[in-house]
Amino acid sequence: MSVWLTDEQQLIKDSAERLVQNDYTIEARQKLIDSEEGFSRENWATFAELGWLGLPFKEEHGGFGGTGVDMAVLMEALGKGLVVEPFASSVILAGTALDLAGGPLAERLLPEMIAGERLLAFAHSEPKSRFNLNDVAVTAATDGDGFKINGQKMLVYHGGSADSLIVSARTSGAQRDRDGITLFVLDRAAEGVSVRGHQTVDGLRAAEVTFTDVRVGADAILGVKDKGLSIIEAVVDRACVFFAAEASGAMEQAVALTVDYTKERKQFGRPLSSFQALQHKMADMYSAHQFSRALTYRAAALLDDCSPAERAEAAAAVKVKCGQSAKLVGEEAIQLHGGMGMTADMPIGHYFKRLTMINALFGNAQYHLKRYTAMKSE
Amino acid sequence: MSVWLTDEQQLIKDSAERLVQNDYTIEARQKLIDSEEGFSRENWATFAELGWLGLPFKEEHGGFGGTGVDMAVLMEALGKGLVVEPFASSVILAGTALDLAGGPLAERLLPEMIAGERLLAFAHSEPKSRFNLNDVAVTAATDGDGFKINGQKMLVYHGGSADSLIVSARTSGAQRDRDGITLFVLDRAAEGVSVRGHQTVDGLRAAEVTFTDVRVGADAILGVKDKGLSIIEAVVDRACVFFAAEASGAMEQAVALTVDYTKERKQFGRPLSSFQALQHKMADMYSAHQFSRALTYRAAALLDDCSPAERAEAAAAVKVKCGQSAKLVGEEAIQLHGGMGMTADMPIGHYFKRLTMINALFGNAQYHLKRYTAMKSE
Amino acid sequence: MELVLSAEDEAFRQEVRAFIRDKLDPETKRKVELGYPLDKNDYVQWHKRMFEQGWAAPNWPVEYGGPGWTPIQRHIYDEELALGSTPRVIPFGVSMVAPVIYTFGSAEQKAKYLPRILSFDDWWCQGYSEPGSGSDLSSLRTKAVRDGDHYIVNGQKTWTTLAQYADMIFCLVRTDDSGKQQEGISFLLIDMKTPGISVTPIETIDGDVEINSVFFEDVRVPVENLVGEEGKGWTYAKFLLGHERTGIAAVGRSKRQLARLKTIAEHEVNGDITLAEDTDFQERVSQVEIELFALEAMVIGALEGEARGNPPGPEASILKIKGVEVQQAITELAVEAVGNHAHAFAPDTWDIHANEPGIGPDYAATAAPIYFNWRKASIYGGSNEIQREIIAKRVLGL
Amino acid sequence: MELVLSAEDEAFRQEVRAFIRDKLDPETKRKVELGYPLDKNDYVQWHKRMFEQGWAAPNWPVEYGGPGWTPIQRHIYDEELALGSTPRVIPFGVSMVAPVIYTFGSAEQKAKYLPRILSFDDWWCQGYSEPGSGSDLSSLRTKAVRDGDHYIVNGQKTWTTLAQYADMIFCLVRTDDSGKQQEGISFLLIDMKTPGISVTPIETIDGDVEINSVFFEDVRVPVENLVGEEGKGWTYAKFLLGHERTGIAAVGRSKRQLARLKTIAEHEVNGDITLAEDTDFQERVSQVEIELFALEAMVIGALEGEARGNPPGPEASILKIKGVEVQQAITELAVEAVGNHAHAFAPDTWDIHANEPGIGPDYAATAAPIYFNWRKASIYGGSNEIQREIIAKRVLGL
Repeated sequence: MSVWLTDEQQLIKDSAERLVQNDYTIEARQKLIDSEEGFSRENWATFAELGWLGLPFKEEHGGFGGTGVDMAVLMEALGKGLVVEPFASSVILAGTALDLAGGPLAERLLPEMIAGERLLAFAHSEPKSRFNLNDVAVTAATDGDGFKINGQKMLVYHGGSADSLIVSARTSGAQRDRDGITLFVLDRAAEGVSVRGHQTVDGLRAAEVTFTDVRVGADAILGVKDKGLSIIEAVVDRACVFFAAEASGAMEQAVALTVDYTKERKQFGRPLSSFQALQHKMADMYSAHQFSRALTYRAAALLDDCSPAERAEAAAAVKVKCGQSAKLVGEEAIQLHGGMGMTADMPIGHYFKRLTMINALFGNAQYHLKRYTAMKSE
Repeated sequence: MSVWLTDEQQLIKDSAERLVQNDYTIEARQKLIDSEEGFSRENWATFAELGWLGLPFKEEHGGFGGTGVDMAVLMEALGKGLVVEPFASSVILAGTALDLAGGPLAERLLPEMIAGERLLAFAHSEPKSRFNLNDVAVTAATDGDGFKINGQKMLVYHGGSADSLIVSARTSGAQRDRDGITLFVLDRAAEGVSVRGHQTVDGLRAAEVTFTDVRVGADAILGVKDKGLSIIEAVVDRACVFFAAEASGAMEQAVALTVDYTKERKQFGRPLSSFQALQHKMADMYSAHQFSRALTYRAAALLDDCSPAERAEAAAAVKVKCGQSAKLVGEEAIQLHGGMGMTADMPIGHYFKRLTMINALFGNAQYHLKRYTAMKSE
Repeated sequence: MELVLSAEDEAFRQEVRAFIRDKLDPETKRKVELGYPLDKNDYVQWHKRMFEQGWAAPNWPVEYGGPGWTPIQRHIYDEELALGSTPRVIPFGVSMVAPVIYTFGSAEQKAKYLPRILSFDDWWCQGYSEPGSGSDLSSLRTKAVRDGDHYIVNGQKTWTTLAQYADMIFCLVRTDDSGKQQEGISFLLIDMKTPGISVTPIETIDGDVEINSVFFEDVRVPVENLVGEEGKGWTYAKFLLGHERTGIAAVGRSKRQLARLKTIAEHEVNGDITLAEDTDFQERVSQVEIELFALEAMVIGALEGEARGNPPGPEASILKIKGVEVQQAITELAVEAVGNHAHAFAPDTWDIHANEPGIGPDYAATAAPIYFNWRKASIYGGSNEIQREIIAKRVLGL
Repeated sequence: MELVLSAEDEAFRQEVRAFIRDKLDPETKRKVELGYPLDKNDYVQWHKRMFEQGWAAPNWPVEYGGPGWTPIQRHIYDEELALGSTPRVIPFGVSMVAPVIYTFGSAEQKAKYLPRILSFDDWWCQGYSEPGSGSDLSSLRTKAVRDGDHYIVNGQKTWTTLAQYADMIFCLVRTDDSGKQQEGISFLLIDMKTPGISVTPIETIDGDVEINSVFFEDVRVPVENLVGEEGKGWTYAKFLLGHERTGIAAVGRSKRQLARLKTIAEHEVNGDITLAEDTDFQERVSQVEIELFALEAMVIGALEGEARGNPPGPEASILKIKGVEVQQAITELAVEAVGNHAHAFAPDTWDIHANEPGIGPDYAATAAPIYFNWRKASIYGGSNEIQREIIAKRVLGL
């Protein structure tokens, strides 16, 4: 009822949904999760062919100049299949950082990424930083013409597979100063970079990355020295909206799976779907998804042309609504699936887990409600 | 399931419930509300005869030395009938202040109140004080041997009918200092005391009371000069628990009325009570009441022997649980009564309104959640 | 997170805003701002101003006097009316009976009633609910028996808003008892001055007397007052329910109430700070604001769909539920915001010309009564439970 | 808001506390504290310690080996076990099948099984749920056909917790198809080593393999393993459901988890402050704490009632619902508390002797899996929906 697509957007949606429907059964996905890298390089090549990897980027960086809504459409479709490929890390996080910063590094690396030839990862969160984007303890000390990087990053999505890492490090100031954060581009294979990959509870891959006297030249700086935070904030705000779009796809699927399951499953001689108390719960799930979706698309439309303050406010609002909806839809979906919903063989649990972690990512609904409130009262 | 009474408590309960059942139909109550004073002096005399007015007080003050649980039992029973007599103002608020402070004023006034011959009121809240008990702008300036009181109090329950007022005023310090607040006992008829009575949305009476150069002697001080706050806090904490007991009675009745109504009322050819979605709501109402009641009685038992900190914590916890339960029970009761619940002729709306205002009184559930949290982290 | 409008729509918004600024009576505006009761004249005068402007019936086809606006413009208009503290549009004529008349009515009915609805020369009220019906509307029992060229109507309607001011009432009546409950219902237009009609006010829990019972005792209604076919009344009632689904979300009204809530918070002191600086309270305000943004996004989407020829179907029930949730949440926060001032009940002072000042600040006077009153919103117009039924059955296919 | 205990009860509490301090294996305790999986030996060893102390079966009558405690003492014991980070008591023997055996079983059954339950020489599991039954338990289809002095059992049980460790299983089986669904169910005790039984683990969404399917293929069970009368199994099952209603509230466990949550909050840094100093987060903790106090007050009341000969009836369903709500709320707050550390999934490191260190702080390792796992609590043992049905039907008479 709330989102009307252009023909181009409908094409993106159709092709992504088709891929998801064909290649993303829960069994197929589980095989990818259990594989070495946790995703399919073949799928990745397909993503590149379909032009998805360049969708949001400026044409000067080899992209297709897609809008915020274009991206939301794609992410929503991918969310329906709980796609595990490193789209978020390469495109939404690291790719966007490159695109926004621009310069020779972006011009060199983005086209390779867009072509599917280079995986990127975004190394920003730290063990003690929580969700404070300006809390950076990793240091990049001046060292001759270049820098020497030390410290640890965590939850670097697909850090184990990435060819290049975008790393935030403190080049000046105190640990939580807004100024003094600089973005660097490093080879994952660079000396002193140690990557410990791991699974995530929602079927993805991430890594702890430790830097021990990693030497880089000044040409490794992405954007402007000491001024990395504004890019990081833009990346994360945009990501919040696009993850909400992914959540929208996952919620849609969770509602549909629940409706289908309750229609099939009989208890006390009747389908579960005939019990009014459960019907009303499903109506609430439907509603939660619909409103989260509407707000997400509204924010996605705003992304193309807004001030940083408007962007931050919209992202926070979306995180609140999406997080609360994801929790309601995910938890009720499991509840209505009963014991079956607790088993790993049923698809629903995987949606529930992803929805839970999208809420948690970059701070949950409560965190962003507080953030939103603080912004409004400034 | 959760509260087991002694024989004496059962007697209190039975006699109060009998009175409520006989004399407190909604029509009878409405007549009292519409009367000059808003309550029945005859009922008041009965309360005195039954010994209720002296229940919580020390024997040295003419009371019966009842326990916190005794009081909860009585208040719960009165809550079932939404009793409008000035029990809270005379006994729970002003009476307790006298009892706790002691001294000649208590020895003189309490027996009269207990005998039903003197009504009391507690004048503490001010237009700008909100729920901060230490926020007192009314002044009592030294004036010869005595004091000169100036300023305004609000929401003085039954201030229009009271013979004596217990008034808090600032004798030293700044508006929100904890020290420097002194309690005075004034005649309502004293010169310079102006009382503007009004109805409350939940069927009670209260007053705005303005003091203009009201002169009192030092013998009007209740308790210790500058040290009134500890008594005020004790009075209000205890009142929070006893109002929660009243709310418990009102909730019990609201649940029962709703169950009865839905059994009678037919829609789509079936009683409303046969619809599962409504059944589950009533189960939640029942549960909310039960847990609020259990916590209230637990806190009431604590009141007899605890430190001020324990008392404050218990009162805050009760306000949280009671307020949230009252809101749920009240709102759902109206919802399940449908259009009929919105009409003043049906009893349920009156329960809803009283429950709403008990939540609001002295700060709602959210306020006390914050207060509780602050106390815990000290 | 403001809506991005086209330059044209933005210009339209400014035009509406200027109209309200110029034409709304300041005393009426003040009453609306304070939540004080309005008298009949406040409504009538404002409706007539809209009529003079040609803006009295945004939802009507141009041929009957509608202004020919786009769905978005209609939304902007509604929103500005609400933000501008105008008296609410009495919907029974312009939004409810009129679409039934111009869609199903006779040429004579159109000619007779539509102009007087447009000019607000007739105040209409709605005769749907009955004691005992409620959510199960089609169980109604008011009877209309044919007697020559009249129907004789007997029965009782209830929950009839502002019937005391009404010139006309549209009624669902039972003309046939024999078939299914929904069959045998007819749609009658009845002059309130017809002998045998009496109106009794019903006091609601907020102390208001806005709703009424309307009694019919051998009321003779000319057969030409039957709309459409006898026995098809249920169809028209359902058509009406489906009409203007997006308006029920009341986005504009909630925006104004939210703005008012923020003003209250700036005036209420809590220790060293105002309530506007109280993070805890403000987080609850933020939550409502975010819900309202989501609601608005959904409404705009539905309007865009309408403009594309895809009006919302039963899924619009979620607009009603969410709209009401937002409205009720705001009334509840208002009670919280005014603190101890929520308790006093002094309706005599709810008047800008009252002899006595109010008890406490004027913004606090009606906070609790409005909260009480607004509980009705999740009951009428299809209760929240009925809306969930619609979603479960007609959207999810359960 | 601590409970006020008699001096006697307080002394008892100290005695229990000392016992746990002296006898609980420190490695087991550490695993429980961290939410790491326990192995069979952790459970068995601890059960045997309780047995040696004479405290293995607080709920049993003294004649069969119970300690003769008051209801309050049993509550204190349960609470101290939980607060002391002991392995949870495996309830299937001591709390579930044993009361059925000593109430309805034969003298031989009592003599044979009760001592081995008490000493934990037999690990029992529960054969109730089946694929397709669920909340509608009595629709079960596992069949037991009489063949001389044996029953031949065929069918499948599922959701069988820790069946992989079990020596014995108690089963509801269908011995008669002809009557009402609840009739024709019998209660059988089956040795897990009997030929024809196979156990298959079921992976749950948290990655755990604690539950199982148990398959029966022509399993021969001696008729002396039938408890009570054939066809009366449903009565015994209901008796069992009514047993120990207060324990399901898990007050002690929630207290420990809440304490652990507070410890996590002290370790998690949020900018300049720890999460323990974050008012917003702490308010959510306070809310749960207050719910837990209310729950405890209700449980104590129910225990007092039991001591007075008034054990709780169907209204105890609210203890299950609230107990689960509290437990689930705590698991959710733990996920929030650990922030970004909630994402990593490295079960190989959930072992105090693991070769590799965990990803992130040890207290964070299982926060999300425990949250996922604990969704089961509102499903099993009568889902929250079933509990609401019980309240609606059997308490409110709807």
